Amino acid sequence: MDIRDRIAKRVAKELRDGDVVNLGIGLPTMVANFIPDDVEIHLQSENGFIGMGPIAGEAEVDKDLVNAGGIYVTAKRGAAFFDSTMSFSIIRGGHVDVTVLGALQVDKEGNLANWMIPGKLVPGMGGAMDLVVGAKRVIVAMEHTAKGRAKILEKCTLPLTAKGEVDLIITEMGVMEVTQGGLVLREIASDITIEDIKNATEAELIIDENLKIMEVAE
Amino acid sequence: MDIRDRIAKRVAKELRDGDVVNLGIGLPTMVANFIPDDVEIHLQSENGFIGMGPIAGEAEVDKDLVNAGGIYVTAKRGAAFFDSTMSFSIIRGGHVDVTVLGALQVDKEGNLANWMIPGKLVPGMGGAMDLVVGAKRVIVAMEHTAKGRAKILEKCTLPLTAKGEVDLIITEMGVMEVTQGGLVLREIASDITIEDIKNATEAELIIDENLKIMEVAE
Amino acid sequence: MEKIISKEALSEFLKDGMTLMIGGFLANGTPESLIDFLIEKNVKDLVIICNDTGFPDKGIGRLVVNRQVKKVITSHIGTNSETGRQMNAGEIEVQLIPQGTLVEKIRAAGSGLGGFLTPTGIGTMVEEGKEKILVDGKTYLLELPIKADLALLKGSKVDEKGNIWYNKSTRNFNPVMATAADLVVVEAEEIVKAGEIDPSNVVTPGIFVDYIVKGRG
Amino acid sequence: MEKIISKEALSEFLKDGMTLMIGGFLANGTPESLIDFLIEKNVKDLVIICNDTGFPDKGIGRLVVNRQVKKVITSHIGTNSETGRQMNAGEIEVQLIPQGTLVEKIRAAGSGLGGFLTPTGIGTMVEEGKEKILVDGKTYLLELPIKADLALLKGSKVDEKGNIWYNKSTRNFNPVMATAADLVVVEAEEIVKAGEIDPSNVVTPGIFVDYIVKGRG
Repeated sequence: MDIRDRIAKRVAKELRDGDVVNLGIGLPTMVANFIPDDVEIHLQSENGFIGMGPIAGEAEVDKDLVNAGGIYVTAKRGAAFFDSTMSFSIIRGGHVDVTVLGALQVDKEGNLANWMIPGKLVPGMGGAMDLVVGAKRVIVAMEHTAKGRAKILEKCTLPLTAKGEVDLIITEMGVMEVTQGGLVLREIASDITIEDIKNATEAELIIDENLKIMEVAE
Repeated sequence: MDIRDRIAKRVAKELRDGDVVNLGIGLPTMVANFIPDDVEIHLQSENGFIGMGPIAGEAEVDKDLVNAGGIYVTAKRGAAFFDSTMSFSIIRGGHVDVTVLGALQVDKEGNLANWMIPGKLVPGMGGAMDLVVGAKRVIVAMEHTAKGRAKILEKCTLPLTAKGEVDLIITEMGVMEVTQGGLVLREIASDITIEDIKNATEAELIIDENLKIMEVAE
Repeated sequence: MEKIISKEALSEFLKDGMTLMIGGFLANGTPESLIDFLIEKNVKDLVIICNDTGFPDKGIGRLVVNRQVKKVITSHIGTNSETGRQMNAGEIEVQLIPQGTLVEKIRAAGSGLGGFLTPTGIGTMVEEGKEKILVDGKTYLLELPIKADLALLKGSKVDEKGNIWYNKSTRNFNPVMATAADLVVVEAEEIVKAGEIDPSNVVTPGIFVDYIVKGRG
Repeated sequence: MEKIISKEALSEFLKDGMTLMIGGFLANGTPESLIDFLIEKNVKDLVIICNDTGFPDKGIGRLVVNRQVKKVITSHIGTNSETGRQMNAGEIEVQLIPQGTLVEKIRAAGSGLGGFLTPTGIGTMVEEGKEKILVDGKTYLLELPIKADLALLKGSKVDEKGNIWYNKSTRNFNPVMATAADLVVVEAEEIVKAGEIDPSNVVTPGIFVDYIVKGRG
């Protein structure tokens, strides 16, 4: 199983029946592929609807229906469209149960940096700042390192998206929870050691005394 | 012609083609009866629509369609319904060209009191405070005195609805404009003297050098 | 998740002293069946946030007449003489708020805003005790959010997922109240299948609605 | 008042250096015909308020590529590399604002509010230079209204009175922009007679719309 699929699959286990969920572009979008049939989640698309379905097949393309990445998608039965004010009332108002986003950096205090690299990459924050502040639960889903460099840090160095809002970090190496006491490793991938993940993480990892093996089996 | 009809008729002359207008309950509502056929105005009802038509006849009553006074009304072709947030975005946002309201008291600085008499009558302000602050032009339409007591004062004594927002006062005796310099009598009814209106008005009246006869002829 | 329930199933959520938002404008768009149920259960000491207190025999006024209300937070009580009488007798607390400010306070709560600046009320009793903020040479009042434990709404058409469509002037405060309460119950004039309301015409998305009760019609 | 006009009649309203709001989200719901016209007339030094700068060949991005834009006030420029290139070369000014804050700033302007308090951006670069206000133990940023000289919208169905209905995800920023500009022009995919849009389904009331132009479809 592809690394990214593994991460997405593990994230999917965090979603509960009835949850309103916003999935960021890229890896987070893949989470939708792993939601069990008996769990109904409501995907919110910040450009203005709830009840997003899969990417549109060629025959399903509707020029008036795109997701927040500008991709033609479908809408489920019972979907609802709205304008951007309502979209962010939903987001900032605490009506999104879970948001899943990628990160350039995340740190042990739950700070997140995912919107710019000064002098290099300045795409803008889009709706990310509102989502991270407003969602009840913020899950960072990403590959553990970038070209061998740690992304889970003692303290983010890039401009922040939000301060202290991240709840959970899920990578191919493990599941880490941001707590008052620090970053706690709750689950670890079956094919690595605690030493491996510590080496790949700049932030100090507190090892849960009930540390579990991360369920990513196919 | 009834005094109240005379006032309403004179107010109607202030409305321009295309104006968005909110008419208060009572006398102001009667203004709608005197709008010339070649002038199209858009009546806003603060409970949530634009394009209000006349009171519903018995056969026209729709239980889902009332005005801000709770009376069954009709909607014109091309009307639009909205919720209360939009209704007050329209009102407070300066999208209402003219609001016409009654007054308990109004003064030469354009202060208006029309929502309570302490210890006696406390109906609440409803949407009046927002209307008076938000409308581009505020016209007070009322009988000149109440049981012989002046209502147009040097300074309102009742709790204010809004401060310095009234533009024009129209009564059966005349038309008065609130200006930086004071209250200017622009028009006077044909059947009274300047002395008469001065006697019925507590506020100092500045007589317009081009004082006209108020057009209320049938 | 099944959202359509009987009125009786709401009993567990009703508590004396709770704060309610109830939709409607002079009883137009007010959930009368849900009010019937509040009267039947005789919940007491309610704090009610609403546009107005309706009429003695219609809308929210019925709860006032039945003496179930400790406090109303509202813009207008003039159509229900019983509210005024109880207020003057010290039996009910009435907090009057300009209508546009009231609806915006509810919206702020539902939208995660900490407050907003409005020109409404400047120079009047409404400004008492409130912070004033100067922006671009103009003075505004800082108004704060207001939320409720339970919102009771009325929808003209409600689908089984809770999506609501409101007919004509019945919309008023209903959509905004749907966003600002811990629990949201809608009384449906008509319940339809998911998808029967065109998704582009849904006013209140179903995610805001916890339960749907069929109205008495 | 006749609101339906030809594009050409808009010429008198276009001025170099003016501030525009343009609806759409990644070119979905963006008035492409009106953008055609801005390009044809080659108005310069525009300040554009928009969700994003679209793509180089689609939506607002076309104005950037054609070098008509002095400044963009937006939440995202990542899908149009030309915006980033001009920014790095000092040829265009880019002001980035969180999407929810941007839409709310526009709403505040259209709704007569002096500002609002949002938690978004606290502890980030976004808070620089802004007043912080503490409410109930939580810190918020005071964000101020933003308005435009001209708003260009796209409507799926527009009736002759200017009432607009938007299909699916094309709605986005269009309705709020309709409230916050001195002049509002909508590009209609389809123009219908007054009354053909059910009054309960109108999203943007016609009073906000000054002119209607038929789109190229």
